[in-house]
Amino acid sequence: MSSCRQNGQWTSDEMMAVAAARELGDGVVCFVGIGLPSTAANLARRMHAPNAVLIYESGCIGSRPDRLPASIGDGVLSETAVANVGVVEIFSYWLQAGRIDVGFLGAAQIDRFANINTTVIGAYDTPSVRLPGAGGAPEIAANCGEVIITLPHSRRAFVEELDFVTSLGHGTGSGHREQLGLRGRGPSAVISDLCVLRPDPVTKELTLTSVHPGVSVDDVRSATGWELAVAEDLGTTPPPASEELAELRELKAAS
Amino acid sequence: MSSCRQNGQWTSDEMMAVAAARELGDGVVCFVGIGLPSTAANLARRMHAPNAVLIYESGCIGSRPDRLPASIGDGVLSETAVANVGVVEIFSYWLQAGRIDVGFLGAAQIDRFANINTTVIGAYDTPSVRLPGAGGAPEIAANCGEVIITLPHSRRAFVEELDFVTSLGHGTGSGHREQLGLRGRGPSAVISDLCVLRPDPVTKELTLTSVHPGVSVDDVRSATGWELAVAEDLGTTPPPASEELAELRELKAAS
Amino acid sequence: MGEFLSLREAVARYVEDGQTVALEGFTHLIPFAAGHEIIRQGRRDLTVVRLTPDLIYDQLIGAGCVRKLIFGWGGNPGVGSLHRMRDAVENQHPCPIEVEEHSHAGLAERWRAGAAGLPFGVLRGYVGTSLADHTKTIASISCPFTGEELTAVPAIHPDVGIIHAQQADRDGNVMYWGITGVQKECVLASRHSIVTVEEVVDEFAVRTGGVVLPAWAVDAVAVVPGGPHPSYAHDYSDRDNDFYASWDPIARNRDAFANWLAGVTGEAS
Amino acid sequence: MGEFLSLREAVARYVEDGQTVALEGFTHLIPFAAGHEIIRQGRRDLTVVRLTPDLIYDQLIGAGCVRKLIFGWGGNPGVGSLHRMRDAVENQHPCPIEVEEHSHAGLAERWRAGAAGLPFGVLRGYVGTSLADHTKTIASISCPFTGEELTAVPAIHPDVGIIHAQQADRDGNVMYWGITGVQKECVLASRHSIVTVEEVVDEFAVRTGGVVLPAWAVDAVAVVPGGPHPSYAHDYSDRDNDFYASWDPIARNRDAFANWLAGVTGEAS
Repeated sequence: MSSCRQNGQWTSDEMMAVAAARELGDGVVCFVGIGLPSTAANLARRMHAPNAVLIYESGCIGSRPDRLPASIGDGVLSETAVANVGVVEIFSYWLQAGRIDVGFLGAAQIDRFANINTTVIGAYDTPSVRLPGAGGAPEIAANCGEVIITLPHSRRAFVEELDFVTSLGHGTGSGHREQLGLRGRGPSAVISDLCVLRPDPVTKELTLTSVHPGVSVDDVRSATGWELAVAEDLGTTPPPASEELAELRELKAAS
Repeated sequence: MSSCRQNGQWTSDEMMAVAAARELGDGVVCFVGIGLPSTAANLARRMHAPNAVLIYESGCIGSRPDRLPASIGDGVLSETAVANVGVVEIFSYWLQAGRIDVGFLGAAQIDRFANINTTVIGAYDTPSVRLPGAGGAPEIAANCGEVIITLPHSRRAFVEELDFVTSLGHGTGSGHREQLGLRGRGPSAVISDLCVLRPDPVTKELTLTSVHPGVSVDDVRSATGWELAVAEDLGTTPPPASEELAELRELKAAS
Repeated sequence: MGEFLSLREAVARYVEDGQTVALEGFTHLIPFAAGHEIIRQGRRDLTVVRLTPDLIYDQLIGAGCVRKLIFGWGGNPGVGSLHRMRDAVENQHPCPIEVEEHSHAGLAERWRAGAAGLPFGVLRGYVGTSLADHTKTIASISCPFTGEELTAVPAIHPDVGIIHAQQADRDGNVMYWGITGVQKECVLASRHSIVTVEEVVDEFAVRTGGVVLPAWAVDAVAVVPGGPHPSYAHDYSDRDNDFYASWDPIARNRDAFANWLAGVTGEAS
Repeated sequence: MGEFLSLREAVARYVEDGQTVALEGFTHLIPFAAGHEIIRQGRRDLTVVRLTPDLIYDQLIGAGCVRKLIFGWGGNPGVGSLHRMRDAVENQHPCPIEVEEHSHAGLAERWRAGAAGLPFGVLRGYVGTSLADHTKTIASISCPFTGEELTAVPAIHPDVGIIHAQQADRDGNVMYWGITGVQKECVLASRHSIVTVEEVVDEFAVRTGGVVLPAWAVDAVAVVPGGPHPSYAHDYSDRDNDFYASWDPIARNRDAFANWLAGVTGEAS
């Protein structure tokens, strides 16, 4: 993927961050993964969602960083938080108890039901690539009201079959989460640098619902490792507004 | 019981508090019940056990009150503590984990194996007297390294059979605690206003080991609801030293 | 959402007959004013939960609000019995109440499980005592790794949890300090929550051991200075030990209690 | 007992070959200096436990100290992989290591259970994932009251728990603040504990969110200013993000790592 489009007005990474940010409604309580989810969540908070509550697994509740945190344990998250608690408490009293509206996750690999692999490529005991592992993701994916996933699009990332399910999306499809007794509704959107995918309301299979400006359906298909379903009412993602871009760049510059 | 003895030099209540205080070794970590145990533990801390660590179930660790707390939630306990934690934590991380050397408890009724009743007199569903109940005592009795119990002596208090076992002492005797998997060793002494009783090393039955000055074995027997075992080497409790009395009275006067 | 309401509105909106209600505060920050408001609004058939019923539940029981009491230690600390509670248990006056009795450690674990969204908690507790013979909410559970037997207790999930805190800020965030008890668990385990506070401040000061509950985790905030009297609010008021002592003769006597109650409900005779 | 020792003495006294050792600190207050001392003392066959191995365990693994790794997320935060860990897992270099893999929530619950003296903890976790297929320390457990199925994990009880704190007082009490992680649980769950601190103070200042561990709950305190570098100590130092970035090429290359290691052990080539 080229990361420059539209005559250099914005990059595909910026489009991805802006599109992901737009998914976050105002006033929602959001458990934020580090990296792209944190960028998007903080952009949302500074744009259309000033009352979104950002929670980090480092125990920071209601953080309002004025720059992007370098890691999940950046001191700016605790300094600007409404409350700081320990890691045991953040996972049990806040995440597990079902208090979080939206989980915002990155991923290394994803399949058509938005299941996530961040553990290994290849066999578990003799992996070709050892990825970082689970971190907070499995329980974020299980226990938040809904989950937004954001990752760059490629055939290595959007795969037919995962070698390892680190975090459950919609499992094997319709009804699987309910059958397992999970209380969260699972992934509601996947935002890549090419497009937006949403689970089909019935089958839960990820469906292309919007392509970013300048991206064709074939671009998305050729970067996707499975036979991609396309929505009948396929749209085009509105390009980043100048305010969105300005805010995003300011956040990044401050970091 | 008269509460005045020895020509008014000290009362039997003072003797009880002093004798109980002497049970607490220096440097021990002690989980303190309110009332007489708290009086005795604070007296010990100001006499021979300056390094004793007093822990209250209100979450106060290492309190050093300069007056006797009026309740387990007296602000002086938290103000003078090394650390304050919540009630969930004090019971789980500190008491249950087996970190406490000595539990210091009061009681309404006790039997020959130092089991404690603070729940009901009579049938549970139609009690003749409804007592306050368990509070922190069952788990203090279960999980501390050893337990010291202090209560005034009478036939209503030292009974043949308890109507309700609120907190387990030595159960039905030798080996019972081990059989139940309890990790603490159970009661090591019962201090009343008449005497000191200690469990027989083999049978675990409470045995009269020391009478307070001016008290006869018959005095103790007539105030005890079971056939009392008396140690062969029965001693007499040393009377309160003037320093002990002065310190105790100063503590009480400050309250 | 940390909505500022009057205490009257907050209780009227969230507390209904037949519900499970908890007014917590471990000997400190006990929300007495909220309890009196429940009495004034004439709520009935409540299941009330507290580690230490203290005078606040003695008053609710005496006023006839309570059908069931879940508790750990029911005394007047440093004074003696809770006579309204005893009258209900021993003589079914003013109405019979069901009692579900635990230890403090067990109830704390039930609060923890409730706050954590688990159906049960686990502890080393109750072993060898008579409590499990009379309390159905005590069970045995085996460790799936070691086979060791432990004790399980069910989570508590009240309809309404009520606490008192020293301060709220203007956004409805709440802060309390001193002896912090099980209040966080009470608020988080409850379906709805009401927090009475001493005052509203622009910004919370730095406090060792201060606990902050974010506004979005609380339903209603009511400004009620002195709300915990005769309990106390650390750095705001002292415990009224004289009231605790004076409660004993009031609660011992049904007429004296009726007279006290009339003072609360405004129906003084 | 909060005994003041040099870091060298503390590690020599408490850390032995073959033990289970945890150096905790959730992205903040990571006790790097203590890790380097373990490397210098040549410990081998350690089972090491941490939520996020971070560079500190990459270094211990690369130095050949580790036989088994229990962890939740093994990356270089914001940079990429832990290449010494990957080389050990993928190529058994410098020695094979066993991996026991959990989620952060699961490991946090294992710490909680360890601190609480319980053999196991319970959570809503791992359901539908592949983790339980590969990790033996994940089991199912039923609620004895509702029948609901939940997940159980065993307690962690290291032989030695090591953390870094901002301050100790002269009695050996320890205080830390900022992001407080699972350090309290680590110290309380471990048979022995070592705390490195930035400095010794006469009295702790008032701090929102400050956690105090009493001296008697800690074995050894070692004064090691800058002990968490390249991690940080809130109010004392900033995270050295450049070092985290520069670690990537060092760890990718066995020779570059050997060179770095020689700098730690004082055997520079």
